[in-house]
Amino acid sequence: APVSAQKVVLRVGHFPNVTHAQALVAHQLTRQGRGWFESRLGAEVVIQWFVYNAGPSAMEAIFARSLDLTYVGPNPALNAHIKSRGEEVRVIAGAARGGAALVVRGDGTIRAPADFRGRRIATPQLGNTQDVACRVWLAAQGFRVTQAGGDVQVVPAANPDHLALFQRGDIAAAWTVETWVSMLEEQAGGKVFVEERDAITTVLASSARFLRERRELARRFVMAHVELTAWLAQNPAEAQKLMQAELLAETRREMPADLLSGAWQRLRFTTDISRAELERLVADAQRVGFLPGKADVSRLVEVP
Amino acid sequence: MNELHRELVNVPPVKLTVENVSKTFHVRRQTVRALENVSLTVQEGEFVCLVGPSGCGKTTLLNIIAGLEQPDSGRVLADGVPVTGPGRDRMVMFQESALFPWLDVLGNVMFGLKLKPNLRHAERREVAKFYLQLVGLEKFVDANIHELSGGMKQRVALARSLAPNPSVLLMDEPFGALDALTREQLYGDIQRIWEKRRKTIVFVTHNVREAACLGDRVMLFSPRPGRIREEFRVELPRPRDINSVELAKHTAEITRALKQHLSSAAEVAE
Amino acid sequence: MNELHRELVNVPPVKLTVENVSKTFHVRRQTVRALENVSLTVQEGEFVCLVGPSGCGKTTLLNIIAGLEQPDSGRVLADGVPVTGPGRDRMVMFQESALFPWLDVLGNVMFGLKLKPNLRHAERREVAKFYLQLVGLEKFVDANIHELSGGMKQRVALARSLAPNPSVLLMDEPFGALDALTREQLYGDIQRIWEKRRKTIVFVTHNVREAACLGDRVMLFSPRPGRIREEFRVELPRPRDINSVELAKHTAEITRALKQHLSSAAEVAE
Amino acid sequence: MKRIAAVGGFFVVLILVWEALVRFGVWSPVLVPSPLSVVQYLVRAIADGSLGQAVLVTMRRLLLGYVVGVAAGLPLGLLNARFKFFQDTLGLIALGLQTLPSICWVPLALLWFGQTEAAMLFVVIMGTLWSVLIATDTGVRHVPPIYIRAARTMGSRRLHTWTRVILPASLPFVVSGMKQGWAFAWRSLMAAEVYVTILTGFGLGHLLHYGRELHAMDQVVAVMLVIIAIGLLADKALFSPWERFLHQRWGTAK
Amino acid sequence: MKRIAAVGGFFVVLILVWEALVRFGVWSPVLVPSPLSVVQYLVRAIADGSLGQAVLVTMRRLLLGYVVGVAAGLPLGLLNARFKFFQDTLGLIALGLQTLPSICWVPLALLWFGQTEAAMLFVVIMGTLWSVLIATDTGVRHVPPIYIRAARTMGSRRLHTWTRVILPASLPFVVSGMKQGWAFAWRSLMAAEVYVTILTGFGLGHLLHYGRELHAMDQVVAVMLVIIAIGLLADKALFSPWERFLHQRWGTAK
Ligand SMILES: Nc1ncnc2c1ncn2[C@@H]1O[C@H](COP(=O)(O)OP(=O)(O)OP(=O)(O)O)[C@@H](O)[C@H]1O
Ligand SMILES: Nc1ncnc2c1ncn2[C@@H]1O[C@H](COP(=O)(O)OP(=O)(O)OP(=O)(O)O)[C@@H](O)[C@H]1O
Ligand SMILES: [Mg+2]
Ligand SMILES: [Mg+2]
Repeated sequence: APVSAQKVVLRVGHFPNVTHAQALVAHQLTRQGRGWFESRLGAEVVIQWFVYNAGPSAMEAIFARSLDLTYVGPNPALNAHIKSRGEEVRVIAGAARGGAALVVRGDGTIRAPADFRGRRIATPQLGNTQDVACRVWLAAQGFRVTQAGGDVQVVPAANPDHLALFQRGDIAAAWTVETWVSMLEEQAGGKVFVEERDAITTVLASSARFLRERRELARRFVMAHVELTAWLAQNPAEAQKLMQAELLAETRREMPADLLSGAWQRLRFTTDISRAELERLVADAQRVGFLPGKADVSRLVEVP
Repeated sequence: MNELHRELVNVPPVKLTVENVSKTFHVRRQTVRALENVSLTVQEGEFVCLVGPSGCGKTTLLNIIAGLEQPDSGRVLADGVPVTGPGRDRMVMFQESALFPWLDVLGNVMFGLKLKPNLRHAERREVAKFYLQLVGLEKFVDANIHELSGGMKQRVALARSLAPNPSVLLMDEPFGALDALTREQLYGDIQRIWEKRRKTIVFVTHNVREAACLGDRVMLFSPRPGRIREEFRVELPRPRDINSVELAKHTAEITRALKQHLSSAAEVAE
Repeated sequence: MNELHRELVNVPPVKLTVENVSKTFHVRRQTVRALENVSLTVQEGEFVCLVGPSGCGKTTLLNIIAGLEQPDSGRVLADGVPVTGPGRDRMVMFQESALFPWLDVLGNVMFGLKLKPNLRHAERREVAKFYLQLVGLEKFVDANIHELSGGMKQRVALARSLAPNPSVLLMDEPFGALDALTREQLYGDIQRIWEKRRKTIVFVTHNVREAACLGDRVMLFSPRPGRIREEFRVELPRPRDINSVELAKHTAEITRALKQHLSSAAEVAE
Repeated sequence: MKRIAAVGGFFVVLILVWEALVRFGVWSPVLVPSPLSVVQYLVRAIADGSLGQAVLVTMRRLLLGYVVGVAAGLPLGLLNARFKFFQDTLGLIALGLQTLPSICWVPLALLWFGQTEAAMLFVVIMGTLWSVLIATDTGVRHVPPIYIRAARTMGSRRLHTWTRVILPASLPFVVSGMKQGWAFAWRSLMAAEVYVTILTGFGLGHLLHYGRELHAMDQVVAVMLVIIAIGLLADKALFSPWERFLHQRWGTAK
Repeated sequence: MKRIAAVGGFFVVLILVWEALVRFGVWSPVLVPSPLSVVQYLVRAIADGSLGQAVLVTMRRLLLGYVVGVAAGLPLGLLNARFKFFQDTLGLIALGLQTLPSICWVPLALLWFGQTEAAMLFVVIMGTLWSVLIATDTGVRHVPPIYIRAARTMGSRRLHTWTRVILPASLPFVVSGMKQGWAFAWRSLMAAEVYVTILTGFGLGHLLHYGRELHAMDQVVAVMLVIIAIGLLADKALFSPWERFLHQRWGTAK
């Protein structure tokens, strides 16, 4: 729709994932003409939603100045922050925790961590939150893992492909995130082997420029986001319905309600964020070789 | 050495008989009568030249003698035996482009020899070198074809045709694309080689002087339909010089006849 | 029509003077003395032929006269004016390949005319067609170059050289790649055109008979270093027939001289 | 006539056998779509405009990028052929970048231009430019010097010689370079469309990609057919006229 | 000597200016990596073996698929040239599939073969096969009939004529078709590696893709350089000998 000169356009990104529940709900409400953010930010603000399927492309969009805010995993955000020497990206709020797990095949090939030697583990994407977590965990078990090989092969593959790979036995396990964790359990007999219930899964990130130039707007957006997060916790049924509609619109595939509610159990929606936690993630990423040795994250978290 | 020896001695030349040969081509509903009732006898060891303007069927006749094409009617006999297909006893030498560019000079001359059984590799090399020496190219054994001048190319082609030791040599305007100086040299060479190796030769050209210089007999062709119109016997001593005054007289005589036939053919056509 | 008329009348022929011209080529540390102190005078409207074996510097001399190359020393005068670069008063006709394949016949002949100002397009077409008619190709105005036979190509090249109405025509073995019959026709044509349009012509060839047939004078070149060795005046009536007996005599005389110079050159070299 | 019938028969039988194999379950429809379903998808996609839209988006990208690539490649190729220094520097770079599959530019293009048309154009240009540049350079080098001398004696100088002699004389090379550039551009655009989502328009590559995501093999095969058809048509429309001209004028083989 | 110095100087200055632009923040390091960081990445990736591993995986796929493609394309091309029926059916299919960017086969290949080497090989083969087939066909059609007649008079027949005359005579076409096939195969393999994850090995395309995912532009540019180097080397190793042979024997232009 054409936008008149006085209006402020806010460009917000997210993924079509349950872990981006706030965005899914708000996007759906925008579609229905009763926008959550619109109603709280004022009539002059227009929200444009953009759907990305992975963190890096959302971050690229921020680099390319075509996005102001986005829901994203913490690792892509801090990766982008560090690679741009702290110039481009900020984390302005938390969004979701938990929901990620290492799921192994139910056929009993993996009983102990040592059984992973020589096997393949799928992760959603190289360098994303689950991928780093997986590599860190493997390193803690004493395995050597590189980008292209190692004692255990970590295979970044698109989430939708995991199920088929898992069923065919091409991978022994997958370190992934809801709803795929539930899907692997229900449809492929997978068993959760490791679960990090408190790990940060989604954050709200902003372009540094947006924060600089429209700090007040950013602050009000975060407030609305906090409000929305609280609403989610109180209205899970309605939220799930809205999400289901939104996922159908974006992926053209029906998300089964039981899958959604199963995933919901493992997720915790909270806006807490602490620099210490993010610094630990940075250290993890450094340990697995995705970040250079010297990284300054003092400016990463900036709550407006 | 026995096989090799047999390769290098002269084979007895062969008598060719062309009996009432006709040939018609059909191209896109057009019919071209390339040859009509052509008869011709070439004696053993004779050098016969066919002269005529472009398109009169000289190449067609040569191809039929070679066995590369079949006549519609009539037949060709080599020493009384009907010709049914190409054979190593009748080698053809084409215009320039028939040498194989992917082989070097030796490879080209060896090509036909390799298809002869009961010769060892070393013997084949020796035969090939013998003929390359005969045409004066012993130093260019390893040269690539495109590096040779036009005249050298035709020398290689000549060596290639001679190498399988055929009794008949069929030459289709072999010097057509060469310049005058080179051609003069080759006239000398071909006469020398012919005297030495005694082949039956049918030589196609549309250069009357060339025909008079080389042939024992010159057969005059005229086109549409292709027919032999007249025959001239050239009885000058050999080797003949292309620039000699007597040759010029013969040439003038044949040219006159040629022009007359052409104009009468043109009249018929009108 | 005034401009057009001026285009089609004969321009007065020009006298060429070559004075002590020398030229050396340096290729990869080798030095080739292509021309050494060559002097030559060509009278207005004279037809001079340069004959000599390959590599004796004939093309080099022609290029220097054309202004396409500069001599190391000496100079060339056209009607007393020093030549400094190519000019439309001295047109060059090369061997076969110099016609432009991306233009049709008319386009090729028009190429030079388009570079002449103060002519209108229609006038240019008329001039081009006039010359195509002169060489007997009026029916092939729209033909593509590759569709022409070798002889027709050289006719187009001749028309292209004549079209800008130069006073000097420089011809570098224009018939070298043609067959004998075609060549004979062209000998007739070039003599006819020369008589009509009266140009000063320098004609390079290594065919002695050709030189004797066409030239008022024949200059004999010998190579390494390139020099004019001897000069023959041919005083036969025109048009001359390439097959005539008197011509054969002149040819034999020049050939003898040529062979002698070549062998003496060879001796010097040894 | 008989030949056409035989060939037609062959293709009809081929399609019938294929349909039968799918229908009787020898081939699973998830692995191979039936010809009928492919046709049905095509009809649907044409009717609802999604196919037309995608074709439009893809062709716009391709043609625009290609024109820019050729327009830049030609003069750069001429410069390369004319000046030693260009040849030693730009020529060397061109040689390297020509061997680089232009899909490799995608990450940088996305960063530099964002997920926009410009990124796609950049990839298409990189596919075209170097082939055209190198072909022009080679073509100019292969112009027989005698053409230039002939032109000079007729009074042609500098710019006239370049535009009226050297450029047309190198046309056979230039056209074949343009053809190669087209093939590379077409391939890289398809790859780029499949690989990245561009916010400003969905092309044929996206349709193909979505077909895969939705396990809609009929869509995948139908889009492949459309891509083939466009490739053949483009060849006919863009290069056949040039090649016919070359064939007529130069007498080069078709 | 002077020329080499000038060219060397040009490239040194180019790199220094680039480094300076990044270092002084004119170009952001997320958009353009500094030359130094590219070199550092290369050193690291060579040291930890990941680059060598990726090159190996990619080259294995490429060479294997290419060899299969050529081995199938040559005889099919000969059949095409020999039999009218093949030409009317297979020839037509080949013409269509040659214009299809072989990346379009990826969705089907993944379904048919899973995320395995076989899928990659299939894509490479589809890139090679049709070019080689069509070039062989064209080459055979362009063999001057006089070669065949000359061979026949010397006693060459059937198979001997095919292997010793027709095939070598069409070599210039075959080699250029093989070259085109190589270019297409190389491009499609890169695109496929970037686009899909294959469980059995990570190639250069994956490294490039990962570079993008990690916003590691030094990795992206370094992998691009490696891809260029491999492209140039492959050209040298695979085609230069043939082209030198053709150049020597045929006297065709280099
Ligand atoms: N394979 C063919 N198919 C159709 N027509 C042919 C074929 N070969 C020859 N002709 C026709 O037959 C006639 C005689 O051709 P041929 O090649 O024998 O002439 P020629 O005397 O050798 O001419 P040239 O001196 O030009 O070589 C010509 O009109 C030619 O067009
Ligand atoms: N551009 C050049 N660079 C180097 N050497 C040259 C050049 N042009 C001619 N030459 C040399 O100068 C000598 C004379 O050459 P030129 O072309 O004038 O001979 P020519 O008499 O025309 O020979 P031909 O009859 O073969 O045409 C030859 O030895 C040739 O190698
Ligand atoms: Mg003939
Ligand atoms: Mg010369």
